[in-house]
Amino acid sequence: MNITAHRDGDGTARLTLDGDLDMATAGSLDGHVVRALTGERPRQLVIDAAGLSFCDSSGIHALVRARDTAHRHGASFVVSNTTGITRRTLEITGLLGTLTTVSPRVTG
Amino acid sequence: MNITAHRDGDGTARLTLDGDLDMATAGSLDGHVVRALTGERPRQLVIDAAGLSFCDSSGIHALVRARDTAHRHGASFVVSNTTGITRRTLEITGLLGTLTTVSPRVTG
Amino acid sequence: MSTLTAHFDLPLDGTAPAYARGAVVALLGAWGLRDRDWLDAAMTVLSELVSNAVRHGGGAVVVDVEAYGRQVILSVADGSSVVPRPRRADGTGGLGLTIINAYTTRWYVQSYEGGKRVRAEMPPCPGDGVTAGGTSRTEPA
Amino acid sequence: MSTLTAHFDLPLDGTAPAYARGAVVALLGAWGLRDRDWLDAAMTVLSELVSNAVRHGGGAVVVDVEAYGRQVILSVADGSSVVPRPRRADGTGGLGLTIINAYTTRWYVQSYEGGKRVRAEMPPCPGDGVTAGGTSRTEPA
Ligand SMILES: Nc1ncnc2c1ncn2[C@@H]1O[C@H](COP(=O)(O)OP(=O)(O)O)[C@@H](O)[C@H]1O
Ligand SMILES: Nc1ncnc2c1ncn2[C@@H]1O[C@H](COP(=O)(O)OP(=O)(O)O)[C@@H](O)[C@H]1O
Repeated sequence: MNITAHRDGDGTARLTLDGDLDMATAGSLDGHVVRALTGERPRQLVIDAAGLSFCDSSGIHALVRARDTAHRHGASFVVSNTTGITRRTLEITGLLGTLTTVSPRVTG
Repeated sequence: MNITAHRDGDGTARLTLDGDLDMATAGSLDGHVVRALTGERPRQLVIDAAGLSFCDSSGIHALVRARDTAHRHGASFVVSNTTGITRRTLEITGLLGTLTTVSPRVTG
Repeated sequence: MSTLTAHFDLPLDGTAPAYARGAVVALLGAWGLRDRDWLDAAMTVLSELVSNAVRHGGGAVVVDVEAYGRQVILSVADGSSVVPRPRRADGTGGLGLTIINAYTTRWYVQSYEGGKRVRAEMPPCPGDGVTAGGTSRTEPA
Repeated sequence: MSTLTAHFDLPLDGTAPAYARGAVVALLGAWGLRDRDWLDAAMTVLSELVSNAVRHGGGAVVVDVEAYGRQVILSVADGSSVVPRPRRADGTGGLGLTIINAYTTRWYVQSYEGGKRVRAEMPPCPGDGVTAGGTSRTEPA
Protein backbone atom coordinates (compact mmCIF):
# COMPACT_ATOMS: atom_id res chain seq x y z
CA MET A 1 0.00 0.00 0.00
CA ASN A 2 1.33 3.36 -1.05
CA ILE A 3 -0.41 6.51 0.17
CA THR A 4 0.34 9.88 -1.39
CA ALA A 5 -0.89 13.13 0.17
CA HIS A 6 -1.77 16.19 -1.94
CA ARG A 7 -3.14 19.57 -0.95
CA ASP A 8 -5.26 21.34 -3.58
CA GLY A 9 -5.55 25.13 -3.73
CA ASP A 10 -9.24 25.06 -2.77
CA GLY A 11 -8.63 23.61 0.70
CA THR A 12 -8.99 19.97 -0.27
CA ALA A 13 -6.67 17.39 1.27
CA ARG A 14 -6.38 14.40 -1.04
CA LEU A 15 -4.99 10.96 -0.13
CA THR A 16 -4.31 8.71 -3.10
CA LEU A 17 -4.27 4.99 -2.30
CA ASP A 18 -2.25 2.50 -4.31
CA GLY A 19 -2.26 -1.22 -3.48
CA ASP A 20 -4.05 -3.33 -0.88
CA LEU A 21 -5.88 -1.93 2.15
CA ASP A 22 -6.13 -4.61 4.84
CA MET A 23 -5.07 -5.43 8.40
CA ALA A 24 -1.41 -4.73 7.60
CA THR A 25 -1.95 -1.32 5.98
CA ALA A 26 -5.04 0.17 7.66
CA GLY A 27 -2.90 1.73 10.41
CA SER A 28 -0.88 3.58 7.81
CA LEU A 29 -4.09 5.12 6.42
CA ASP A 30 -5.12 6.19 9.95
CA GLY A 31 -1.80 8.00 10.31
CA HIS A 32 -2.07 9.76 6.94
CA VAL A 33 -5.63 10.88 7.71
CA VAL A 34 -4.61 12.53 10.97
CA ARG A 35 -1.63 14.26 9.33
CA ALA A 36 -3.79 15.47 6.41
CA LEU A 37 -6.32 17.05 8.79
CA THR A 38 -3.91 18.83 11.11
CA GLY A 39 -1.69 21.82 10.39
CA GLU A 40 -3.31 23.80 7.58
CA ARG A 41 -6.86 22.60 8.19
CA PRO A 42 -8.57 21.44 4.98
CA ARG A 43 -12.23 22.06 4.19
CA GLN A 44 -12.52 18.60 2.65
CA LEU A 45 -10.77 15.25 2.78
CA VAL A 46 -10.90 13.18 -0.44
CA ILE A 47 -9.63 9.61 -0.51
CA ASP A 48 -8.91 8.62 -4.09
CA ALA A 49 -9.40 4.86 -4.40
CA ALA A 50 -8.64 4.51 -8.14
CA GLY A 51 -5.43 2.61 -7.38
CA LEU A 52 -6.92 0.53 -4.57
CA SER A 53 -6.53 -3.08 -5.73
CA PHE A 54 -7.98 -4.76 -2.66
CA CYS A 55 -9.99 -3.73 0.40
CA ASP A 56 -11.43 -6.04 3.04
CA SER A 57 -13.35 -5.20 6.23
CA SER A 58 -10.18 -3.94 7.95
CA GLY A 59 -9.85 -1.50 5.05
CA ILE A 60 -13.49 -0.47 5.16
CA HIS A 61 -13.26 0.18 8.89
CA ALA A 62 -10.25 2.40 8.22
CA LEU A 63 -12.32 4.37 5.67
CA VAL A 64 -15.14 4.74 8.21
CA ARG A 65 -12.64 5.96 10.80
CA ALA A 66 -11.23 8.41 8.24
CA ARG A 67 -14.71 9.83 7.73
CA ASP A 68 -15.31 10.19 11.47
CA THR A 69 -11.92 11.86 11.93
CA ALA A 70 -12.59 14.28 9.05
CA HIS A 71 -15.95 15.25 10.53
CA ARG A 72 -14.39 15.71 13.97
CA HIS A 73 -11.91 18.11 12.34
CA GLY A 74 -14.73 20.02 10.64
CA ALA A 75 -13.90 18.73 7.15
CA SER A 76 -16.28 17.16 4.65
CA PHE A 77 -15.38 13.67 3.44
CA VAL A 78 -15.67 11.46 0.38
CA VAL A 79 -14.09 8.34 -1.10
CA SER A 80 -13.79 8.78 -4.88
CA ASN A 81 -13.13 6.40 -7.78
CA THR A 82 -14.05 3.12 -6.11
CA THR A 83 -14.00 0.22 -8.58
CA GLY A 84 -14.09 -3.54 -8.81
CA ILE A 85 -14.00 -5.61 -5.66
CA THR A 86 -13.73 -2.57 -3.37
CA ARG A 87 -16.98 -1.19 -4.73
CA ARG A 88 -18.72 -4.59 -4.54
CA THR A 89 -17.65 -5.06 -0.93
CA LEU A 90 -18.76 -1.54 0.03
CA GLU A 91 -22.14 -2.31 -1.52
CA ILE A 92 -22.46 -5.57 0.40
CA THR A 93 -21.71 -3.89 3.71
CA GLY A 94 -24.21 -1.11 2.98
CA LEU A 95 -21.52 1.56 3.18
CA LEU A 96 -21.15 2.49 -0.49
CA GLY A 97 -23.50 5.48 -0.28
CA THR A 98 -22.20 6.63 3.09
CA LEU A 99 -18.59 6.69 1.98
CA THR A 100 -18.81 7.69 -1.68
CA THR A 101 -21.28 10.57 -1.31
CA VAL A 102 -19.74 13.79 -0.01
CA SER A 103 -20.65 14.00 3.65
CA PRO A 104 -20.74 17.67 4.65
CA ARG A 105 -18.45 19.19 7.25
CA VAL A 106 -20.11 19.55 10.57
CA THR A 107 -20.02 23.17 11.58
CA GLY A 108 -20.34 23.51 15.33
CA MET B 1 6.91 -12.18 -19.89
CA ASN B 2 6.68 -9.28 -22.28
CA ILE B 3 8.99 -9.18 -25.29
CA THR B 4 9.39 -6.00 -27.34
CA ALA B 5 11.20 -6.00 -30.69
CA HIS B 6 13.14 -2.94 -31.94
CA ARG B 7 15.17 -2.45 -35.09
CA ASP B 8 18.06 0.05 -34.79
CA GLY B 9 19.34 1.99 -37.83
CA ASP B 10 22.70 0.19 -37.76
CA GLY B 11 21.24 -3.23 -38.53
CA THR B 12 20.77 -4.33 -34.93
CA ALA B 13 17.67 -6.29 -33.97
CA ARG B 14 16.93 -5.79 -30.28
CA LEU B 15 14.59 -7.90 -28.13
CA THR B 16 13.76 -6.38 -24.75
CA LEU B 17 12.64 -8.88 -22.12
CA ASP B 18 10.35 -7.94 -19.27
CA GLY B 19 9.26 -10.49 -16.66
CA ASP B 20 10.07 -14.16 -16.06
CA LEU B 21 11.72 -16.44 -18.60
CA ASP B 22 10.87 -20.06 -17.83
CA MET B 23 9.13 -23.14 -19.22
CA ALA B 24 5.93 -21.17 -19.90
CA THR B 25 7.58 -18.28 -21.75
CA ALA B 26 10.69 -19.74 -23.45
CA GLY B 27 8.65 -20.65 -26.55
CA SER B 28 7.57 -17.06 -26.95
CA LEU B 29 11.25 -15.97 -27.01
CA ASP B 30 11.99 -18.64 -29.67
CA GLY B 31 9.26 -17.16 -31.84
CA HIS B 32 10.44 -13.58 -31.43
CA VAL B 33 14.03 -14.57 -32.25
CA VAL B 34 13.03 -16.19 -35.54
CA ARG B 35 10.88 -13.19 -36.52
CA ALA B 36 13.66 -10.74 -35.60
CA LEU B 37 16.16 -12.58 -37.85
CA THR B 38 13.98 -12.98 -40.92
CA GLY B 39 12.75 -10.32 -43.32
CA GLU B 40 15.23 -7.43 -43.22
CA ARG B 41 18.20 -9.46 -42.01
CA PRO B 42 19.99 -7.80 -39.07
CA ARG B 43 23.80 -7.82 -38.62
CA GLN B 44 23.36 -8.33 -34.90
CA LEU B 45 20.80 -9.67 -32.44
CA VAL B 46 20.85 -8.08 -28.97
CA ILE B 47 18.72 -9.46 -26.15
CA ASP B 48 18.27 -6.82 -23.48
CA ALA B 49 17.82 -8.57 -20.14
CA ALA B 50 17.53 -5.44 -17.93
CA GLY B 51 13.86 -6.19 -17.22
CA LEU B 52 14.33 -9.95 -16.83
CA SER B 53 13.18 -10.67 -13.27
CA PHE B 54 13.68 -14.44 -13.33
CA CYS B 55 15.44 -16.98 -15.56
CA ASP B 56 15.83 -20.69 -14.88
CA SER B 57 17.41 -23.40 -17.04
CA SER B 58 14.48 -23.37 -19.47
CA GLY B 59 15.20 -19.67 -19.97
CA ILE B 60 18.94 -20.19 -20.34
CA HIS B 61 18.36 -22.89 -22.95
CA ALA B 62 16.15 -20.44 -24.86
CA LEU B 63 19.00 -17.89 -24.79
CA VAL B 64 21.44 -20.55 -26.06
CA ARG B 65 19.00 -21.42 -28.85
CA ALA B 66 18.67 -17.70 -29.69
CA ARG B 67 22.44 -17.48 -30.08
CA ASP B 68 22.56 -20.57 -32.32
CA THR B 69 19.70 -19.23 -34.44
CA ALA B 70 21.39 -15.81 -34.77
CA HIS B 71 24.64 -17.42 -35.91
CA ARG B 72 22.79 -19.62 -38.39
CA HIS B 73 21.27 -16.46 -39.83
CA GLY B 74 24.70 -14.80 -40.08
CA ALA B 75 24.07 -12.36 -37.22
CA SER B 76 26.28 -11.70 -34.22
CA PHE B 77 24.70 -12.20 -30.82
CA VAL B 78 24.84 -10.86 -27.28
CA VAL B 79 22.72 -10.78 -24.13
CA SER B 80 23.09 -7.36 -22.49
CA ASN B 81 22.28 -5.98 -19.04
CA THR B 82 22.06 -9.24 -17.10
CA THR B 83 21.62 -8.63 -13.38
CA GLY B 84 20.73 -10.35 -10.12
CA ILE B 85 19.64 -13.95 -10.12
CA THR B 86 19.87 -14.26 -13.93
CA ARG B 87 23.52 -13.30 -13.85
CA ARG B 88 24.26 -15.60 -10.91
CA THR B 89 22.58 -18.54 -12.63
CA LEU B 90 24.42 -17.87 -15.91
CA GLU B 91 27.68 -17.85 -13.94
CA ILE B 92 26.84 -21.15 -12.25
CA THR B 93 26.10 -22.85 -15.53
CA GLY B 94 29.32 -21.52 -17.08
CA LEU B 95 27.41 -19.65 -19.79
CA LEU B 96 27.83 -16.05 -18.60
CA GLY B 97 30.82 -15.35 -20.84
CA THR B 98 29.41 -17.21 -23.83
CA LEU B 99 26.13 -15.32 -23.80
CA THR B 100 27.14 -11.86 -22.60
CA THR B 101 30.20 -11.37 -24.82
CA VAL B 102 29.38 -10.44 -28.42
CA SER B 103 29.78 -13.60 -30.45
CA PRO B 104 30.68 -12.60 -34.01
CA ARG B 105 28.52 -13.40 -36.97
CA VAL B 106 29.72 -16.40 -38.85
CA THR B 107 30.43 -15.40 -42.44
CA GLY B 108 30.29 -18.42 -44.66
CA MET C 1 -13.48 -34.22 -11.92
CA SER C 2 -10.16 -33.45 -10.31
CA THR C 3 -9.54 -32.82 -6.64
CA LEU C 4 -6.68 -30.49 -5.77
CA THR C 5 -5.67 -29.46 -2.27
CA ALA C 6 -3.30 -27.14 -0.45
CA HIS C 7 -2.52 -26.93 3.25
CA PHE C 8 -0.19 -24.47 4.96
CA ASP C 9 0.74 -22.86 8.27
CA LEU C 10 0.63 -19.13 8.89
CA PRO C 11 2.33 -17.30 11.75
CA LEU C 12 0.17 -14.90 13.82
CA ASP C 13 1.14 -11.70 12.11
CA GLY C 14 -0.56 -8.63 10.70
CA THR C 15 0.89 -9.43 7.30
CA ALA C 16 -0.59 -12.96 7.29
CA PRO C 17 -3.76 -12.00 5.33
CA ALA C 18 -1.78 -10.37 2.51
CA TYR C 19 0.71 -13.22 2.19
CA ALA C 20 -2.13 -15.77 2.37
CA ARG C 21 -3.89 -13.99 -0.50
CA GLY C 22 -0.67 -14.00 -2.51
CA ALA C 23 -0.13 -17.72 -1.97
CA VAL C 24 -3.73 -18.78 -2.59
CA VAL C 25 -4.27 -16.65 -5.69
CA ALA C 26 -1.19 -18.33 -7.20
CA LEU C 27 -2.41 -21.81 -6.20
CA LEU C 28 -5.87 -21.21 -7.65
CA GLY C 29 -4.19 -19.88 -10.79
CA ALA C 30 -2.11 -23.05 -11.05
CA TRP C 31 -5.35 -25.01 -10.75
CA GLY C 32 -6.87 -23.13 -13.68
CA LEU C 33 -9.22 -21.04 -11.51
CA ARG C 34 -8.49 -17.61 -12.94
CA ASP C 35 -11.75 -15.68 -13.25
CA ARG C 36 -10.83 -12.19 -12.00
CA ASP C 37 -14.11 -11.32 -10.22
CA TRP C 38 -14.39 -14.74 -8.62
CA LEU C 39 -10.77 -14.58 -7.43
CA ASP C 40 -11.37 -11.11 -5.97
CA ALA C 41 -14.33 -12.43 -3.97
CA ALA C 42 -12.42 -15.54 -2.87
CA MET C 43 -9.46 -13.40 -1.76
CA THR C 44 -11.79 -11.16 0.23
CA VAL C 45 -13.27 -14.17 2.03
CA LEU C 46 -9.81 -15.59 2.70
CA SER C 47 -8.59 -12.24 3.99
CA GLU C 48 -11.54 -12.01 6.42
CA LEU C 49 -10.97 -15.57 7.68
CA VAL C 50 -7.23 -15.08 8.22
CA SER C 51 -7.68 -11.63 9.77
CA ASN C 52 -10.20 -13.08 12.24
CA ALA C 53 -7.89 -15.99 13.08
CA VAL C 54 -5.02 -13.57 13.77
CA ARG C 55 -7.21 -11.06 15.65
CA HIS C 56 -9.51 -13.33 17.67
CA GLY C 57 -8.22 -16.89 17.30
CA GLY C 58 -4.59 -17.12 18.22
CA GLY C 59 -2.55 -20.28 18.40
CA ALA C 60 -1.57 -22.01 15.18
CA VAL C 61 -3.26 -20.69 12.06
CA VAL C 62 -3.67 -23.27 9.31
CA VAL C 63 -5.13 -22.65 5.87
CA ASP C 64 -6.66 -25.37 3.69
CA VAL C 65 -7.80 -24.90 0.11
CA GLU C 66 -9.73 -27.65 -1.66
CA ALA C 67 -10.89 -27.58 -5.26
CA TYR C 68 -13.36 -30.16 -6.56
CA GLY C 69 -13.36 -29.22 -10.19
CA ARG C 70 -14.33 -25.54 -10.11
CA GLN C 71 -15.90 -25.79 -6.63
CA VAL C 72 -13.64 -24.35 -3.93
CA ILE C 73 -13.67 -24.53 -0.14
CA LEU C 74 -11.43 -22.19 1.85
CA SER C 75 -10.78 -23.19 5.48
CA VAL C 76 -8.88 -21.37 8.17
CA ALA C 77 -8.20 -23.00 11.53
CA ASP C 78 -7.03 -21.31 14.70
CA GLY C 79 -6.30 -22.26 18.29
CA SER C 80 -9.45 -20.78 19.87
CA SER C 81 -12.59 -22.84 20.34
CA VAL C 82 -14.74 -19.68 20.44
CA VAL C 83 -17.27 -19.76 17.61
CA PRO C 84 -17.48 -16.54 15.52
CA ARG C 85 -20.78 -14.71 16.00
CA PRO C 86 -21.98 -11.73 13.98
CA ARG C 87 -21.82 -8.52 15.97
CA ARG C 88 -23.07 -5.02 15.26
CA ALA C 89 -20.50 -3.17 13.16
CA ASP C 90 -18.77 -0.14 14.62
CA GLY C 91 -15.58 1.79 13.81
CA THR C 92 -13.36 -1.08 14.93
CA GLY C 93 -14.97 -4.13 13.36
CA GLY C 94 -17.99 -6.29 12.80
CA LEU C 95 -18.23 -6.41 8.99
CA GLY C 96 -16.15 -9.55 8.41
CA LEU C 97 -18.91 -12.14 8.80
CA THR C 98 -21.30 -10.01 6.71
CA ILE C 99 -18.79 -10.08 3.87
CA ILE C 100 -18.12 -13.82 4.26
CA ASN C 101 -21.89 -14.40 4.17
CA ALA C 102 -22.31 -12.41 0.98
CA TYR C 103 -19.48 -13.99 -1.02
CA THR C 104 -19.93 -17.65 -0.01
CA THR C 105 -22.69 -20.14 -0.69
CA ARG C 106 -22.37 -21.25 2.94
CA TRP C 107 -19.90 -21.25 5.81
CA TYR C 108 -19.72 -23.17 9.04
CA VAL C 109 -17.47 -23.94 11.97
CA GLN C 110 -15.88 -27.29 12.81
CA SER C 111 -13.88 -28.22 15.87
CA TYR C 112 -10.26 -28.75 14.90
CA GLU C 113 -7.30 -29.89 17.00
CA GLY C 114 -8.37 -28.21 20.23
CA GLY C 115 -9.41 -25.06 18.37
CA LYS C 116 -11.81 -24.59 15.49
CA ARG C 117 -11.86 -24.31 11.75
CA VAL C 118 -14.08 -21.99 9.73
CA ARG C 119 -14.95 -23.47 6.33
CA ALA C 120 -16.22 -21.21 3.56
CA GLU C 121 -17.70 -22.66 0.37
CA MET C 122 -17.37 -20.40 -2.66
CA PRO C 123 -19.79 -20.47 -5.60
CA PRO C 124 -18.21 -22.33 -8.56
CA CYS C 125 -15.51 -20.42 -10.42
CA PRO C 126 -16.75 -19.41 -13.91
CA GLY C 127 -14.90 -20.56 -17.02
CA ASP C 128 -13.01 -23.74 -17.78
CA GLY C 129 -9.30 -24.11 -17.16
CA VAL C 130 -6.79 -26.80 -16.35
CA THR C 131 -7.79 -29.89 -14.46
CA ALA C 132 -5.29 -32.35 -13.00
CA GLY C 133 -4.72 -33.46 -16.59
CA GLY C 134 -3.64 -29.99 -17.59
CA THR C 135 -4.44 -28.17 -20.79
CA SER C 136 -4.65 -24.43 -20.23
CA ARG C 137 -1.71 -22.37 -21.43
CA THR C 138 -2.77 -19.10 -19.83
CA GLU C 139 0.31 -17.32 -18.60
CA PRO C 140 0.49 -16.39 -14.91
CA ALA C 141 0.24 -12.68 -14.19
CA MET D 1 12.51 -22.92 16.85
CA SER D 2 9.33 -22.97 14.85
CA THR D 3 8.39 -25.52 12.24
CA LEU D 4 6.14 -24.35 9.43
CA THR D 5 4.95 -26.45 6.54
CA ALA D 6 3.04 -26.19 3.28
CA HIS D 7 1.80 -28.93 0.99
CA PHE D 8 -0.01 -28.51 -2.32
CA ASP D 9 -0.97 -30.20 -5.58
CA LEU D 10 0.02 -28.88 -8.99
CA PRO D 11 -1.53 -29.89 -12.30
CA LEU D 12 0.84 -30.98 -15.10
CA ASP D 13 1.02 -27.71 -16.97
CA GLY D 14 3.66 -25.46 -18.49
CA THR D 15 2.57 -22.66 -16.19
CA ALA D 16 3.04 -24.80 -13.05
CA PRO D 17 6.61 -23.54 -12.31
CA ALA D 18 5.55 -19.87 -12.41
CA TYR D 19 2.47 -20.37 -10.23
CA ALA D 20 4.48 -22.54 -7.83
CA ARG D 21 7.06 -19.76 -7.48
CA GLY D 22 4.27 -17.24 -6.84
CA ALA D 23 2.70 -19.40 -4.14
CA VAL D 24 5.95 -20.36 -2.40
CA VAL D 25 7.48 -16.88 -2.39
CA ALA D 26 4.31 -15.66 -0.62
CA LEU D 27 4.40 -18.54 1.88
CA LEU D 28 8.08 -17.96 2.66
CA GLY D 29 7.29 -14.25 3.04
CA ALA D 30 4.51 -15.09 5.50
CA TRP D 31 7.03 -17.15 7.42
CA GLY D 32 9.42 -14.20 7.69
CA LEU D 33 11.88 -15.56 5.12
CA ARG D 34 12.30 -12.47 2.96
CA ASP D 35 15.96 -12.13 1.99
CA ARG D 36 15.80 -11.16 -1.70
CA ASP D 37 18.92 -13.06 -2.92
CA TRP D 38 18.06 -16.16 -0.92
CA LEU D 39 14.46 -16.12 -2.23
CA ASP D 40 15.74 -15.76 -5.80
CA ALA D 41 17.93 -18.84 -5.37
CA ALA D 42 15.12 -20.80 -3.67
CA MET D 43 12.69 -19.87 -6.46
CA THR D 44 15.22 -21.00 -9.06
CA VAL D 45 15.60 -24.38 -7.35
CA LEU D 46 11.81 -24.74 -7.04
CA SER D 47 11.34 -23.82 -10.68
CA GLU D 48 13.86 -26.49 -11.78
CA LEU D 49 12.21 -29.14 -9.60
CA VAL D 50 8.69 -28.37 -10.82
CA SER D 51 9.80 -28.06 -14.47
CA ASN D 52 11.46 -31.47 -14.24
CA ALA D 53 8.37 -33.02 -12.64
CA VAL D 54 6.17 -31.63 -15.43
CA ARG D 55 8.65 -32.52 -18.20
CA HIS D 56 9.95 -35.91 -17.10
CA GLY D 57 7.86 -37.03 -14.14
CA GLY D 58 4.19 -36.94 -14.97
CA GLY D 59 1.37 -38.15 -12.74
CA ALA D 60 0.45 -36.11 -9.72
CA VAL D 61 2.86 -33.30 -8.85
CA VAL D 62 2.98 -32.42 -5.16
CA VAL D 63 5.04 -29.65 -3.59
CA ASP D 64 6.11 -29.60 0.05
CA VAL D 65 7.84 -26.72 1.78
CA GLU D 66 9.21 -27.13 5.29
CA ALA D 67 10.86 -24.42 7.37
CA TYR D 68 12.73 -25.29 10.57
CA GLY D 69 13.50 -21.79 11.76
CA ARG D 70 15.37 -20.30 8.80
CA GLN D 71 16.30 -23.71 7.35
CA VAL D 72 14.14 -24.63 4.37
CA ILE D 73 13.57 -27.86 2.45
CA LEU D 74 11.76 -27.75 -0.89
CA SER D 75 10.34 -31.07 -2.12
CA VAL D 76 8.61 -31.90 -5.38
CA ALA D 77 7.05 -35.31 -5.95
CA ASP D 78 5.92 -36.78 -9.24
CA GLY D 79 4.46 -40.03 -10.52
CA SER D 80 7.62 -41.43 -12.14
CA SER D 81 10.00 -43.68 -10.23
CA VAL D 82 12.87 -42.73 -12.59
CA VAL D 83 15.67 -41.10 -10.62
CA PRO D 84 17.03 -37.83 -12.12
CA ARG D 85 20.58 -38.17 -13.41
CA PRO D 86 22.81 -35.34 -14.61
CA ARG D 87 23.21 -35.33 -18.38
CA ARG D 88 25.43 -33.32 -20.69
CA ALA D 89 23.75 -29.98 -21.45
CA ASP D 90 22.69 -29.22 -25.00
CA GLY D 91 20.28 -26.74 -26.60
CA THR D 92 17.26 -28.54 -25.19
CA GLY D 93 18.21 -29.20 -21.57
CA GLY D 94 20.60 -30.61 -19.04
CA LEU D 95 21.35 -27.58 -16.82
CA GLY D 96 18.64 -28.12 -14.22
CA LEU D 97 20.51 -30.44 -11.89
CA THR D 98 23.67 -28.29 -12.18
CA ILE D 99 21.66 -25.31 -10.94
CA ILE D 100 19.99 -27.32 -8.16
CA ASN D 101 23.44 -28.53 -7.08
CA ALA D 102 24.82 -25.01 -6.93
CA TYR D 103 22.00 -23.40 -4.93
CA THR D 104 21.32 -26.19 -2.39
CA THR D 105 23.40 -27.59 0.42
CA ARG D 106 22.26 -31.06 -0.68
CA TRP D 107 19.51 -32.78 -2.59
CA TYR D 108 18.37 -36.38 -2.79
CA VAL D 109 15.61 -38.59 -4.08
CA GLN D 110 13.07 -40.54 -1.99
CA SER D 111 10.49 -43.00 -3.16
CA TYR D 112 7.03 -41.50 -2.71
CA GLU D 113 3.60 -43.02 -3.35
CA GLY D 114 4.60 -45.13 -6.34
CA GLY D 115 6.67 -42.31 -7.80
CA LYS D 116 9.51 -40.32 -6.27
CA ARG D 117 10.16 -37.10 -4.46
CA VAL D 118 13.19 -34.87 -4.95
CA ARG D 119 14.13 -33.02 -1.77
CA ALA D 120 16.34 -29.93 -1.94
CA GLU D 121 17.82 -28.40 1.22
CA MET D 122 18.54 -24.69 0.95
CA PRO D 123 21.26 -22.94 2.95
CA PRO D 124 19.70 -20.99 5.87
CA CYS D 125 17.89 -17.80 4.91
CA PRO D 126 19.84 -14.74 6.15
CA GLY D 127 18.22 -12.26 8.54
CA ASP D 128 15.70 -12.72 11.30
CA GLY D 129 11.97 -12.44 10.74
CA VAL D 130 8.76 -13.83 12.13
CA THR D 131 8.62 -17.18 13.82
CA ALA D 132 5.37 -18.95 14.71
CA GLY D 133 5.07 -16.34 17.47
CA GLY D 134 5.09 -13.52 14.94
CA THR D 135 6.77 -10.18 15.28
CA SER D 136 7.89 -8.86 11.92
CA ARG D 137 5.81 -6.08 10.41
CA THR D 138 7.43 -6.05 7.00
CA GLU D 139 4.78 -5.39 4.41
CA PRO D 140 4.36 -7.93 1.63
CA ALA D 141 5.45 -6.77 -1.82
N1 LIG E 1 -11.53 -16.85 14.39
C1 LIG E 1 -12.29 -16.36 15.39
N2 LIG E 1 -12.12 -16.79 16.66
C2 LIG E 1 -12.88 -16.31 17.68
N3 LIG E 1 -13.82 -15.39 17.51
C3 LIG E 1 -14.05 -14.91 16.28
C4 LIG E 1 -13.32 -15.37 15.16
N4 LIG E 1 -13.77 -14.72 14.06
C5 LIG E 1 -14.74 -13.90 14.47
N5 LIG E 1 -14.93 -14.00 15.81
C6 LIG E 1 -15.90 -13.27 16.63
O1 LIG E 1 -16.98 -12.87 15.81
C7 LIG E 1 -17.11 -11.44 15.82
C8 LIG E 1 -17.57 -10.93 14.47
O2 LIG E 1 -16.54 -11.15 13.49
P1 LIG E 1 -16.41 -10.16 12.25
O3 LIG E 1 -17.76 -9.96 11.67
O4 LIG E 1 -15.36 -10.70 11.35
O5 LIG E 1 -15.97 -8.77 12.87
P2 LIG E 1 -14.60 -8.28 13.50
O6 LIG E 1 -13.60 -9.38 13.39
O7 LIG E 1 -14.24 -7.10 12.68
O8 LIG E 1 -14.92 -7.94 14.92
C9 LIG E 1 -15.75 -10.93 16.25
O9 LIG E 1 -15.82 -9.66 16.84
C10 LIG E 1 -15.32 -11.99 17.22
O10 LIG E 1 -15.86 -11.79 18.49
N1 LIG F 1 11.43 -35.47 -12.10
C1 LIG F 1 12.14 -36.26 -12.95
N2 LIG F 1 11.67 -37.47 -13.30
C2 LIG F 1 12.36 -38.28 -14.14
N3 LIG F 1 13.55 -37.93 -14.67
C3 LIG F 1 14.08 -36.75 -14.36
C4 LIG F 1 13.41 -35.83 -13.48
N4 LIG F 1 14.18 -34.72 -13.34
C5 LIG F 1 15.26 -34.92 -14.11
N5 LIG F 1 15.22 -36.11 -14.74
C6 LIG F 1 16.22 -36.70 -15.65
O1 LIG F 1 17.47 -36.09 -15.38
C7 LIG F 1 17.96 -35.43 -16.54
C8 LIG F 1 18.72 -34.18 -16.18
O2 LIG F 1 17.84 -33.21 -15.62
P1 LIG F 1 18.16 -31.65 -15.77
O3 LIG F 1 19.60 -31.42 -15.41
O4 LIG F 1 17.15 -30.89 -14.98
O5 LIG F 1 18.02 -31.36 -17.32
P2 LIG F 1 16.74 -31.27 -18.26
O6 LIG F 1 15.51 -31.46 -17.44
O7 LIG F 1 16.82 -29.90 -18.82
O8 LIG F 1 16.95 -32.36 -19.28
C9 LIG F 1 16.74 -35.18 -17.41
O9 LIG F 1 17.05 -35.05 -18.77
C10 LIG F 1 15.88 -36.39 -17.12
O10 LIG F 1 16.28 -37.47 -17.89
